[in-house]
Amino acid sequence: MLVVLCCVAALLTAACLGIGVARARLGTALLYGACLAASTVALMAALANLLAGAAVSDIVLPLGLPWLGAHFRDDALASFFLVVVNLGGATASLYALGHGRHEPAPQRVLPFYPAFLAAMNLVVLADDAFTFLLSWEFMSLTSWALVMAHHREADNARAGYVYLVMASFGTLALLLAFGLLAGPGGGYAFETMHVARSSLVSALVLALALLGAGSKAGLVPLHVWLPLAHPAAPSHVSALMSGVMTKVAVYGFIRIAFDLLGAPSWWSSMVVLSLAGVTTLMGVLYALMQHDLKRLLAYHTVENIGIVFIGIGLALAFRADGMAGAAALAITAALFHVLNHSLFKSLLFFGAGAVLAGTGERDMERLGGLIHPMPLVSGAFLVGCVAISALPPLNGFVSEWLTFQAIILSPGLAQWSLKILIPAVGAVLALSAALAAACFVKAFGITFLGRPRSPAVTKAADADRFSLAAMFLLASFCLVAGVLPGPVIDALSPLTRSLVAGELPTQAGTSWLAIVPVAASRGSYDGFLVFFFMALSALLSAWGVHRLAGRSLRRAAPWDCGYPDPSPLTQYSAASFAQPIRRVFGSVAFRARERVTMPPPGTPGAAVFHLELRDLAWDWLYTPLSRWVGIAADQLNQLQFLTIRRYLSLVFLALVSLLLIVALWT
Amino acid sequence: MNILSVGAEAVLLIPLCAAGVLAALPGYLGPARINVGASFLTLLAASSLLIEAHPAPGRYLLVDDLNVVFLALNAFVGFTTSVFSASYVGHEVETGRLTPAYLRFYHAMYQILMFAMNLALMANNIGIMWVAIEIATLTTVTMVGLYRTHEALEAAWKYFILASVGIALALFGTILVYVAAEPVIGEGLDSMIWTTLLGRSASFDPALLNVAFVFLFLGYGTKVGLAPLHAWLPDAHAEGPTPISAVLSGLLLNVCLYAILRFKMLMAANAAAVAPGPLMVTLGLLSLLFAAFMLYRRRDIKRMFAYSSIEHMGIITFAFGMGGPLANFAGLLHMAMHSLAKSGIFFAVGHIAQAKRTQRISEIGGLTETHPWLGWSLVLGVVAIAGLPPLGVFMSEFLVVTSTFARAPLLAVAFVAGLLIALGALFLRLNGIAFGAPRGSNAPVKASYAPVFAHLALVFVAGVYLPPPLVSWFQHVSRLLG
Amino acid sequence: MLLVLLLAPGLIGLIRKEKARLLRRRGAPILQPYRDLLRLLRKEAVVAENASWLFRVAPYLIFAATWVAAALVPTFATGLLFSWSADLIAIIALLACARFFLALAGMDVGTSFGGIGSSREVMIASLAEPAMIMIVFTLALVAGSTQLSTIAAFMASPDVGVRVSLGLALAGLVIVAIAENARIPVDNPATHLELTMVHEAMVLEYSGRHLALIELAAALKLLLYVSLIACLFLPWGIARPQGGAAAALFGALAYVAKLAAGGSLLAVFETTVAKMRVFRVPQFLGAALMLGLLAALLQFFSTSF
Amino acid sequence: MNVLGLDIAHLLAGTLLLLTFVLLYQDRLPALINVYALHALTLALSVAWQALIQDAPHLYVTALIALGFKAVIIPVALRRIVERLDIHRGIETVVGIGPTMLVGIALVALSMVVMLRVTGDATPIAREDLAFALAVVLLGLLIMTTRRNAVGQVIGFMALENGLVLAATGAKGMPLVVEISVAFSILIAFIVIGIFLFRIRERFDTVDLRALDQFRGERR
Repeated sequence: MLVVLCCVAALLTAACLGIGVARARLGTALLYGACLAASTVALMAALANLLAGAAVSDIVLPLGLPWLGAHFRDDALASFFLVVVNLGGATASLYALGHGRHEPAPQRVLPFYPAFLAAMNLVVLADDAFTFLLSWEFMSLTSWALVMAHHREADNARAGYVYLVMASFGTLALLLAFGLLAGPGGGYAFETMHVARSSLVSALVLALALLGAGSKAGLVPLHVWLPLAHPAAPSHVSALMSGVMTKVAVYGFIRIAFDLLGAPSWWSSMVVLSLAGVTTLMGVLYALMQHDLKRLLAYHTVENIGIVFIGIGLALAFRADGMAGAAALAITAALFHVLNHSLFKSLLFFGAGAVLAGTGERDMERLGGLIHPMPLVSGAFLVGCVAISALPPLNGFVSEWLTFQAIILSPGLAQWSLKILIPAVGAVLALSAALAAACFVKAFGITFLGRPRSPAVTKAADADRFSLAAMFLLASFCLVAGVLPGPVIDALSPLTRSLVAGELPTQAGTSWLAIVPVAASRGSYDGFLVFFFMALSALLSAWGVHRLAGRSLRRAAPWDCGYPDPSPLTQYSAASFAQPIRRVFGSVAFRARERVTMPPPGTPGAAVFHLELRDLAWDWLYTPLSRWVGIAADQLNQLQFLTIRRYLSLVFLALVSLLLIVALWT
Repeated sequence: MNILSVGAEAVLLIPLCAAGVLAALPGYLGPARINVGASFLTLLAASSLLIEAHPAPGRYLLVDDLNVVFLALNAFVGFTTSVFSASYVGHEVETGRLTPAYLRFYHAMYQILMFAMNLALMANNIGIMWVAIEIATLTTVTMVGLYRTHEALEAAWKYFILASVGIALALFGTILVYVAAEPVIGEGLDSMIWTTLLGRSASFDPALLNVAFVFLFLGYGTKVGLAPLHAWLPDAHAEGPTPISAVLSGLLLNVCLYAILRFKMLMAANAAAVAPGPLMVTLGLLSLLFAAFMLYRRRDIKRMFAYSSIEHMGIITFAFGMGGPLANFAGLLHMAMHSLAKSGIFFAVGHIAQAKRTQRISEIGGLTETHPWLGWSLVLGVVAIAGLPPLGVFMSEFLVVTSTFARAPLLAVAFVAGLLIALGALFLRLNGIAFGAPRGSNAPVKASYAPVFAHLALVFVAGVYLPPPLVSWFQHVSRLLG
Repeated sequence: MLLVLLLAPGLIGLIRKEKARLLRRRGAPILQPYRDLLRLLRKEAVVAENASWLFRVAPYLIFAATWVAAALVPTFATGLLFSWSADLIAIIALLACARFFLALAGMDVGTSFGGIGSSREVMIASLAEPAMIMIVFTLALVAGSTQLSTIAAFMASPDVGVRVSLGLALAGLVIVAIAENARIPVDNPATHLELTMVHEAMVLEYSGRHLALIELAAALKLLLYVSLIACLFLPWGIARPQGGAAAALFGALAYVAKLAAGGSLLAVFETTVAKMRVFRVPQFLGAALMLGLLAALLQFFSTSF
Repeated sequence: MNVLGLDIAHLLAGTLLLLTFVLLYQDRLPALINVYALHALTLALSVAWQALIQDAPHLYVTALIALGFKAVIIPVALRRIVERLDIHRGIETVVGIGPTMLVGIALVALSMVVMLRVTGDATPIAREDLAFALAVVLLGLLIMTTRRNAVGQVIGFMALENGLVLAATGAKGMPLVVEISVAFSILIAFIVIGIFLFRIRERFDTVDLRALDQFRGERR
């Protein structure tokens, strides 16, 4: 706890130094080195605390609200999220040690990056409403500054604007939520908030928290800023925003919904579940339609956040019905997925950053065949793809498997509406898992496989060693968490105890390192054995085949059913790859319109294929809103151009009406 | 009049003497320095007030928990503004927008303005308070018209007429208060001494007090710039010299709001009188929403920040209207924070306008690249007044919203909507001004950054740490405000 | 594990034979697939110039994943040694893993046909997988477990009764099986007609031992699905772990019989229906998904009667 | 004596109100200025009378100011201005005289209602005077808001200010009245000089939109 706070202080000082050293030649390395050190120390401290059974400790500093002070508290939940935050921070800093050299404007990144890390730590540690919101909004602010780092592009400026407005919207929603929690007396400290509330109030608080945290985490329809802002930032910052900051938002929601708020009624979980389902599906569908690599990843963040919120919603439902064990399973699945997503999403963004640095391209339509110039990057990226597609034996599968297990427990619920809703959500989850696999076949296949689609690819080279180190570190984490999920689940048990007053059977003793969420008869999964068998049979078959058939190999021109075409343009492009799925879902999900304009026969000239996709959230929510604001502004703006006499009559009217009120009052 | 305390007298006398001297001196370099020096002495005197125990209130003057903070703030902003105006005015003279003759007048008026505001703050007599505010108004009117352009004269005239009407209304309210007090306290000066009034106001005639408050609120409210009485404010800020815009936004609005607060205390002390809360809440919310929407269509950078001043005055009035210890505390804090942040912004804006040779937002762009210091300090300032942490405004807005929502949810929602709309507008413009491809000239400008940084630093510190004495003063006052 | 490996090509051969007979041809002998595989193994592998390491590693991964999945399905006896190490969901995920690499391999060389194949494959999979998962839900909700052997044991036990949802699930499972194994009407394993092929288009660039492994993996997958249907919906004769060698032998015989029956049914089906357009496949699979969802919901209402 | 004094004070205040109505009614500049002179004269008388019955000698100063400055100097100056700037003699009012009068009457009623609620312990003179003064103030504002012409508006403002002085003198033994009246005289002087110097006869208030675009805020 104290250690983490010291690290935060160190980061803040580093931020101040960043202003100075930004221009220096070694400034980048120096600063990221400091961030790496601080994050690693904090990570170790938090990890130690978590594994040691999460002792609760708190500190009050004479800052913030004068009569309250700044309360900081470190419990199981906080420790876990500290681990997530600082793991992401450490790896991102390591990556940036190498990647930061490509930064054109370091003085716009270096001061804010450490502050951003510090803010995320503070949010997790905060134990009173003021400190929480201060750190929360500070986090948004620093990340906004980082998004604006490359402010010359008009898109980035717009992204930053949308991001900041959405972030402030979320903060204000949380502000209202805490206003309800604190009551008129202003009991802002978290420990004074654990009081019984009327179901209406708690429902209102939950809704506000969902708005606030959801707008930060990217729940549909509050997600619009995310695919704009995350790609705009420098890649290691994108990794932090996607992999870590959204998790801090999840933390905020869990803290309010499970800790501060007593027990919200069951139907609030219906809201969460349905929102989460929509988010999951829409997120992955949008992702499939993208051909900007980083934007695709950003949309996938939306999907994964949806998966996490499915787990949270299940936990809410189970807890409302007093099924502690099931609730523990659901929340464990959600938290496990939080960890996993932070791992592989950072990894993937690092890969995207390496591609961007190597080729200067984010558009997949201009990439291809990168596996030859950058084999190591593509290897790490492949691991990330397999992990995020929820394929065994990597970690993504484990958390989704746990979520499925939790869903299968749903018949125990009392409410019919939930019994009906949850299997539907399960279908959505399965669908989105399959779509995610499709999406990453596309992402990897178009970007790294095939033949180069633009000369930019040919001059690419493998990333520097720091970036590779960070990526392979994360890849190994993905593998370990997938093969040995048991220890992770055991580490999570203090959280589940404190959040839903239940816990999973301890996994340490199970044979062959299997995980048994409920009972061996209900379903078990053994990542280790699956991995072992797969490796074994792969090696066995390879050995056998080579023994039987020899290893003779001949290179030849691609056959391609008889008529190969030398031009790389004949390859499947990202758009054409997604076309069948677009046909299936597109017309409903985002009003996809395809137009092919053929030149008249005999005239030379290319046929033009035009594709139009709309984000319904924009069309139905944000565009009308902004239009209304504009209209109101125009109407009111006429007041700027009146004559003095009219202004005087305004004063006069105000006076007369007030006098009338006073006259008629008593 | 009886000696209150050396510091208190000094706060009044130094500016007065300085005004006399400056009116006599030619040139601009020397007077500018004298101006700075005098303001600095005033600052010293005011800070001595902070340290020493409050002297017993006299018949004309008093120093208490409420005004001591604002006296210090006044003196501080007065000092920094004088520093800023030294370099600003120098540039104006070089470009020939001002002649030394005008400057003599300008500096003298500046000190008189300081004197008048300090007097209004320290006055223990509602009549003197009124007179002081009138003087302050007249001086600012003359300074707004300083550039003698059509727009400047227009703005000055609009300001003058509306302010005169406001003053008249305020005077009527003052007379009514006297009439209400006279039967209880007796004829003569005693019925105008604020401390006495506060002590006895419980037995005043409530109906009379209500009418009086209506007049006082509208009268002084005109000068606070509450919608729909705001009309003079944007143009006066936009057309006058930037130091005056800074003083107007930072100090004069506060002083007039302070006057309203004094009378609100009277109302609060009288049980039978109508509670002024709803009235203030209504006008505050109206100003907030109105200004928030107006921000979207601004093309002149100074006028934009003038509208944001209207917005913040609305916020403060709303807070005091809500009442309760938290909201009142927030209101007082917000007054201080806003005056620091806004004057700091105007310092930056003044130099920006000089560097880019225009006030049109559409012709300013990419400041963070062409003039990094100016640009980033503008960004920081906007972040501050948009109510983003870790700066002080965030704390006050946090307190207002949280304390309101538990009591009047709908009001809080409207309030929050206003904040969000205003923030959207501010950052929409900031995107164009501070970021993106550079527009306008990128010639280096001789600017004095110290005042800007000093203000922003104070706002930042207040955002994370408030000194205990300040807190205790504010808490005491918020109890009085009811 | 080896058993399924041995039986798989036989099933293919059987189906081909049956189809040929139904078309009044003599058809190749049932053992033909074994010969094909051996020949392919002996041939040298021809690889396109710009093929990457992934292209050469993929076959082994695909084969491994499929093999593990197939080995986890109880064939003639429940309670195999490591059957608890992965449940039904994991098996589906393993197949998905194989498909993932297959699709990547299809895109590796960068030919247009590979792209077509992969894109269509993932489209089909993106619908077939959720349908499968829904069927799993149904079974899991009925049997209270996702553990295959547990489900099989439960289905064999008398207290399962007759349920609407199980029928729906069976129908869905059959559709999924057809789609997943690239059989008519979704795909035609016997054609290289460009515009219709899916699976064949992906493996177009493969030859020699790589092709052999992929073919074998495909055969294993078919076997897996047939035996899955067998052990889930007609689990009679499956040997209990405590049952002795006799039970095991009987189970084995029953299993072979089931395979033969399933294969011939498939052959009959394939000869009777025609290949459908690629963009009618989604509706076909959507039906499966709906069936699965319906089954999952219905099982709340139609508890055994 | 006291009753008589009260009555006379009442009478004078009533006259002031009446004259304000006349101001409201007038639509020609010279006549308006004359009526204003009369208005100021009446104010001077009533102030003097208050000075007499409250035996507050300092009020005589106020009376003198009212007499000399407002009743003589200002009207003369205004006439000069009207001649110099040859302002159109007729004043175009925003709404017709009839409605304006009705509104005025309504305002008087309002001020009566507001003031007579005041419970009795305030002295009767104060109450009556305050009621009249409030009426005058409101009417003055009404004049300002209904006259399109600079001079007309100035006169409205000065009527308003007369109402203030009436109230101030009516309040028994109120200190600083002199200072206040002096301050206001300065204010008015400012305004008049302003009109004269800045030639703002049309910028004060205009129907010319081009001038609007030029000078009202942003549309530069």
